[in-house]
Amino acid sequence: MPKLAFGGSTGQTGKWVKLGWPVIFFPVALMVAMHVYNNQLLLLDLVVYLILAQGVNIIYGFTGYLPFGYFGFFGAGAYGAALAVNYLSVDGILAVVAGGILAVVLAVILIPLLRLSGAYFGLASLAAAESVYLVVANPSLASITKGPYGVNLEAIFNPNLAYLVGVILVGISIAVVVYLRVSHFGLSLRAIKSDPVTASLAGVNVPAARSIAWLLAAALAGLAGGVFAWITSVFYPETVFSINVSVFAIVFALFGGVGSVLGPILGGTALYILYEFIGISSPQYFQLIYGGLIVFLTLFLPGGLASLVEIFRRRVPRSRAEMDVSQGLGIHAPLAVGGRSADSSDE
Amino acid sequence: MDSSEVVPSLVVDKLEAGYGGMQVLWGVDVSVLPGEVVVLLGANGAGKTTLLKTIMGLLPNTGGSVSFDGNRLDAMRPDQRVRMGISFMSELGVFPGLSIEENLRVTGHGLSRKTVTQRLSEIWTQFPDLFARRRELAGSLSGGQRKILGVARTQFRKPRLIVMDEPSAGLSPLFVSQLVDRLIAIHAEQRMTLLLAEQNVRFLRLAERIVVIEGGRSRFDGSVEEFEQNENVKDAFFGIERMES
Amino acid sequence: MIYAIISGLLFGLFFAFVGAGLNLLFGVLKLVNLAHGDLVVVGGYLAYEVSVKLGINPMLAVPLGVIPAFVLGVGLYYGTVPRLSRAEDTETTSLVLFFGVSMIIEALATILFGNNLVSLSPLTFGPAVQLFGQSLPSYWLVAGGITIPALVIFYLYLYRSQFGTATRAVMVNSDEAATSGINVRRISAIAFGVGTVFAVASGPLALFMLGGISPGTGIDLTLTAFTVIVIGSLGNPVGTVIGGLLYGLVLSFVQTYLSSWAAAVPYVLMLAVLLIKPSGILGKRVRNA
Amino acid sequence: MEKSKSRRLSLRRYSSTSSATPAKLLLGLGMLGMVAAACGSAAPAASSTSSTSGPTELTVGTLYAGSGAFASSSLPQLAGLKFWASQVNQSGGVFVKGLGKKLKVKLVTYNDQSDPTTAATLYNQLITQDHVNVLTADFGSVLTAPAITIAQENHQLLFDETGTGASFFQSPNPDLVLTALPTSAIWPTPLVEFLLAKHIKNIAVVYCANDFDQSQANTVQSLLKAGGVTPVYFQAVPTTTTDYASTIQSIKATNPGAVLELGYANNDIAFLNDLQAAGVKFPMTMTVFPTQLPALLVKDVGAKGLQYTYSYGVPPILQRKTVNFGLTFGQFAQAFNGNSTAPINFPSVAGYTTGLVIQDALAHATSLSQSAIRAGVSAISGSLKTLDGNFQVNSSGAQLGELLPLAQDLPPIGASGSNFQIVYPAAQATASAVYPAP
Amino acid sequence: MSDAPLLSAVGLTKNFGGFRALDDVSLDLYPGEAVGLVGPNGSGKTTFINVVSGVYTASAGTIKLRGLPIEGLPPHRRARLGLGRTFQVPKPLGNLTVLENVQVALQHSKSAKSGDADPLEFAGLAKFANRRANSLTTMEQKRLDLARVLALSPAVVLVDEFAAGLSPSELIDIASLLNELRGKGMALVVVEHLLGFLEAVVDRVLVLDAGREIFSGGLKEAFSDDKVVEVFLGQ
Repeated sequence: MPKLAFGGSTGQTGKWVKLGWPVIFFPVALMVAMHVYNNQLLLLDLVVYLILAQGVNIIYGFTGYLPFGYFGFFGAGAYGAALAVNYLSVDGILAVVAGGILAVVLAVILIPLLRLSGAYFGLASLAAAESVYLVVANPSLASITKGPYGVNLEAIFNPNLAYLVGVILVGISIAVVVYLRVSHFGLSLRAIKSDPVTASLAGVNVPAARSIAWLLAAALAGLAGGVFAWITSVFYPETVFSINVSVFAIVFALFGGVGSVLGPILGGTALYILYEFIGISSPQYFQLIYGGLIVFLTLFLPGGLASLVEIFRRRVPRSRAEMDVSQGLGIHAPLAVGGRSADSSDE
Repeated sequence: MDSSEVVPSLVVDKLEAGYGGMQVLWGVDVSVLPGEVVVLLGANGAGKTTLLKTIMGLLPNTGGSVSFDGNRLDAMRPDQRVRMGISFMSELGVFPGLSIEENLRVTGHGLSRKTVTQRLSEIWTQFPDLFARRRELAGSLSGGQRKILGVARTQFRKPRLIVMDEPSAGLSPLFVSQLVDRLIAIHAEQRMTLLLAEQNVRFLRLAERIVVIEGGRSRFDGSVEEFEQNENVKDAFFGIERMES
Repeated sequence: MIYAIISGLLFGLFFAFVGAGLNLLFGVLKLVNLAHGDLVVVGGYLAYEVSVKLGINPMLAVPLGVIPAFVLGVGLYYGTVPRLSRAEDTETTSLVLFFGVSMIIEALATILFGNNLVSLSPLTFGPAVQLFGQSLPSYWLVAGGITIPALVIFYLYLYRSQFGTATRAVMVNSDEAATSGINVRRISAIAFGVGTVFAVASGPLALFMLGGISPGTGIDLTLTAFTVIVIGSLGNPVGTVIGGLLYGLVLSFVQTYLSSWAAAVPYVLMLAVLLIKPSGILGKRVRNA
Repeated sequence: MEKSKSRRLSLRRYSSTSSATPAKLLLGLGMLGMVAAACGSAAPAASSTSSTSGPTELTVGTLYAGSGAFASSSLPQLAGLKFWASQVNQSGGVFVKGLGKKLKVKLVTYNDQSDPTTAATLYNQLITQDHVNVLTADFGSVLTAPAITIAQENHQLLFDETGTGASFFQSPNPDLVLTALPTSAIWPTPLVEFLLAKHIKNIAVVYCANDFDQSQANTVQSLLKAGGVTPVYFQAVPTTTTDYASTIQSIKATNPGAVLELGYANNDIAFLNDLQAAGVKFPMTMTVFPTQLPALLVKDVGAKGLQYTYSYGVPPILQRKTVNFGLTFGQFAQAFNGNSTAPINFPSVAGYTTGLVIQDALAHATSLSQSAIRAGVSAISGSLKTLDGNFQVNSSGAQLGELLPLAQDLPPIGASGSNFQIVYPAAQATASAVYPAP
Repeated sequence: MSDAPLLSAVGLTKNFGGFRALDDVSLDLYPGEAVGLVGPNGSGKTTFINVVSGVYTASAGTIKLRGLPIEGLPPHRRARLGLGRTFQVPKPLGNLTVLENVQVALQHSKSAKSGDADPLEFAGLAKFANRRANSLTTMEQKRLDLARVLALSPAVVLVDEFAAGLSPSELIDIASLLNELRGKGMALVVVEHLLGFLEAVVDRVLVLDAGREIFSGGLKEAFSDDKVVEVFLGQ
């Protein structure tokens, strides 16, 4: 029998354990990896993109907003860290925090974008990110941002610590997604994605919930940008405000499957390794593969790798819980592929 | 009505359909004989529009079949069904962004230029009020005039079957009566084969046979007299009438 | 000042040309073709090759490109859209999909042509021309001489041809169009083909108007084209021209008086229009989430 | 990643069994991937390391831009370095004083596609995975910048070939040596002297916003100010600029006596082309790259577009008389022509010069350690004279070298399409300037 | 019945451009009371529900819930304060399970108590708890709408054409279900075509035509009213 009880019940704790192990596991694996393989920059890139992929997962997977301009937060994070180091002389960890804060400030300014839908939002977010880039890179603001001449953070250079912080952030980003999978708030977000009107009539504060998801995603990107700035030390605006940052993060998330905890991590790791094989020496072939992959995924596997599991699971219902549900159904639940919503013309 | 010798124009058999994962029709049977006017009654949400959309091919059927003049339509695109000789008037009825003349011309898409010109002049004779305003956007017409334009469009291709979805939608009672009169006049003149979905009782004046659907299933099929006598069905759908009488 | 106005109008016409196909596709299919700018770049490379390898006038790439571009567009339509329409959130999914297509085109362009900037001499069409008391690059006249007839053809196609009327019917309501006897798929495929032809045909001009092209030019062009059609109202073909001219003038004046901010013009304009009047200058309905 | 594996893996997370098994599997998979990636990236690298007692070859690691904005300069620079390596190897290798023997030179190269982010990863690869003995940078400041901190962090000496951005050399840095050029900040000194000597007023400067061009622009501005002149137009444009039409109109409105456009090759080409397209002529037009990449500029701008314009005098236009190490320019031009398909231009000279600096430094180095190599560099600083002139570095790694004279393209046009002659200072001049341009 | 109305709508007006869909409609609703909203298509019944529930903002008029003005509040605030509604065409959270559909509302309910009846049980959907809402039939989805509303522990429930298409036995079920809600002190606004059903549920009706109130009173009286008869039969 279904129980509607909430809060602190055993079911919730069990879910945390069941979904939460990657929060610890992946950071540990990444720490081990550093001792096996010592081109730290490559590993750091992986760490940064895993955080970003989870960020995309939060905003796209849970609310349906596709943030092409996600790199704006990443760049804001990197520059937030740089400004904090150059003007406040903070240490690396505080610089990363400053990066996160600047990204959140930017996200607050951009909250009105959430009024737009679909393609409008995607392209407007891209325009917003490009605008931020052009402000940062503008020679007339060189006295503040160093404009197009790039910034130098040699003063706090400490790749080992930066990597550690990055790895912890991977853990945090996974934890955020696990939280969204388990919590009331996550349920509200999924309700909004399914039907915002119904959700609001069920008591969900739609604008607030969307904004919080947006700020969470921005904060993660900002923190990732801060870590990137810390370990890269010398960078230019176009290094951090690059649409490639969004591309990688979105493709990683899509490939693994948005809305899930593991999807973006596994998708990101798999594709990043592929990138190391092909991408560095001939990025154009890699771009070709990415492009092809995107086309294939959107047309044939919109749920990413994670949906393969779903499909498999539907064919072979094994666990006891599954049996309970499927008993007496008559019809199997249809796949998520269809779904034009019921036409309103009958009203 | 003895239909054993007449080949039905339209046969809808155990039709199932819906939107994405949601099934709306759970087995609907409707048939229309040549020259017959069938009014499809059903409340909001009963599945009338879904049924008509499925007949026209705008929605795929997941079960059952649709046949027209003995041909199965299930695999055909909407425009192919139109070319078979079915005309459809949706609730919208017109293209608001196109002029009245363009609305009619576009209905003749695929016909030869000569035929289009000829039909157009026929329509102008039949609907002189439209001719006067032919350059205006359909969006500038009043609700009642739009319906007239919609009716004119159904006439354009000289179809063998006309399917109409709630022509009364958005019309005030006065215009509804005018529209019914106009349809009756056209029918008297040229014996349309018509399947018309409605919930407005005024259209019963036009009906030769009534089909009732509810909850995505057909529930009643019979003449107007049989409908009048079936208290159960009438009760469920026209409580208001009963109260009044 | 006069120079800035002439420059603005000509660039405006050029961007209207670039945006026309994108807007047509949005009108008919309700999707934003993110690969649109890349198709423009393909046209540019075609002109470059025609000029360098064959040694003929690069503008001959326009007639040469028409048929292949049409076929490419129709192929792209049938390869993607029918399957795409089954997706849950068609609009966002199509955005991702065509982003993938954009990457494929960009990658292929890089493989074939390298990622260097490719340009042709601005003197290809002769020395500067004296007009209105200004000394103007000769390619500006070529640009005017191509964009104006092209936009007129675009208008005639939509408003004077049978296909055009059918296309506009599909724009208004595709179900209504289907039940009027129009093969919506075929009309959509043709619209995709025509949109692609306009994209590719504007490419040779891009080679001159932008001072050169590289594979990465595509995404910037898409954004600029989107800005132009957002200003003029999405799905409204006439609005594209107004949006283009307005954009061109703003760009030209910012370039003249505030040059370091010129690159931000498309983005800031797009944001301003989307947040203040999302329906565009000619739009009536507001389109919010 | 194998699909079957991932399917089983992810499936586990939906069942309620313990997470130990997937964890192990994933760890294994992850490690596998990392190691595979390491092998994959390291595959083209050389296998030798500097830690073994008796090295048999000297590995020199460098990056090049096979495509993108800097390819036109980076590829000839690499060709110059390769030319040096083949010359040295023909003579049995490079002599290392501390080892008392010659080592064959092996180049390890990666393509960064003109992208600084990719370059950062690849510099790291050269240092941490390939353990190269000598590290040299790619062309220009933008692609050199990422190498500087990475080299410093790893205490790897970086031979900076052409990254002359002034910001690199602001503090003492034992791990940096600029080889082929003086820092860009001192480039325009003779140029400004010329402007002041000719009493040219209304000077307009448009420069690209990057370290290389901005440092020149700033020098121009401050030297002019010292001479009592304020530019009438002084604007930065993005380095990606390819359309100068409206900029030219704005400059024209100031009625300038001289226009300096400081950019990279693509910018110079676009600027000179747009001048012609708009039918505008200034009394003096100066750009940076016509003398560095003469063939490219002649091809894209045309002989007519270059006529009477000014540029910096660098090799091959500028030929140093006193060479005490390596080939003279004449010898280089002859040998290089037979050896490589790359054009003879300034970057190829720079690549070759870098090789010479490395070679001479090693001849004075007591071992192959990075500090010993740096000591070798100090030993030769001030005494080495190559076809690129004096080599002299200070404590921050900056090359003081020699000032770059001013050159102008004067008739008659030769077969090459341009004929740049040194016009200032008088001591080096081979012709006299034509001002204003006819 | 207490003296203070649970819901008090005064002078509600809604314009769409130049079209007035709702024109100066008022309604007071007391605990345990049920009012039927009747009128031909397009008379403004659903607009009334949309304005009260906050899907549309009123062009004029005030709405009070338990004396608290709510006309300026967004829909979710109204829902949390205890205003629930169902839809003519059901609007489930299609990608969520039936259970989750109800949980969404439950977590935002200000007054839900542990002793409350399980809304799924109440709506007869308990056996479908783990199914995706999309896979339910239209009728089941209507029940789900109701279950989601009940999870809010609402004071007022707006029921938009719930009975259309139900079989007679289902009608009886739903009618007794709604009456049970009244028994708990909830107040109902019921939009319905089926008079038989209305008879079983409501105390009085409000008849709308062209956005205007033309009658208010008992159901039987309504159909001896000339204006009402004219509107419905056009004679």
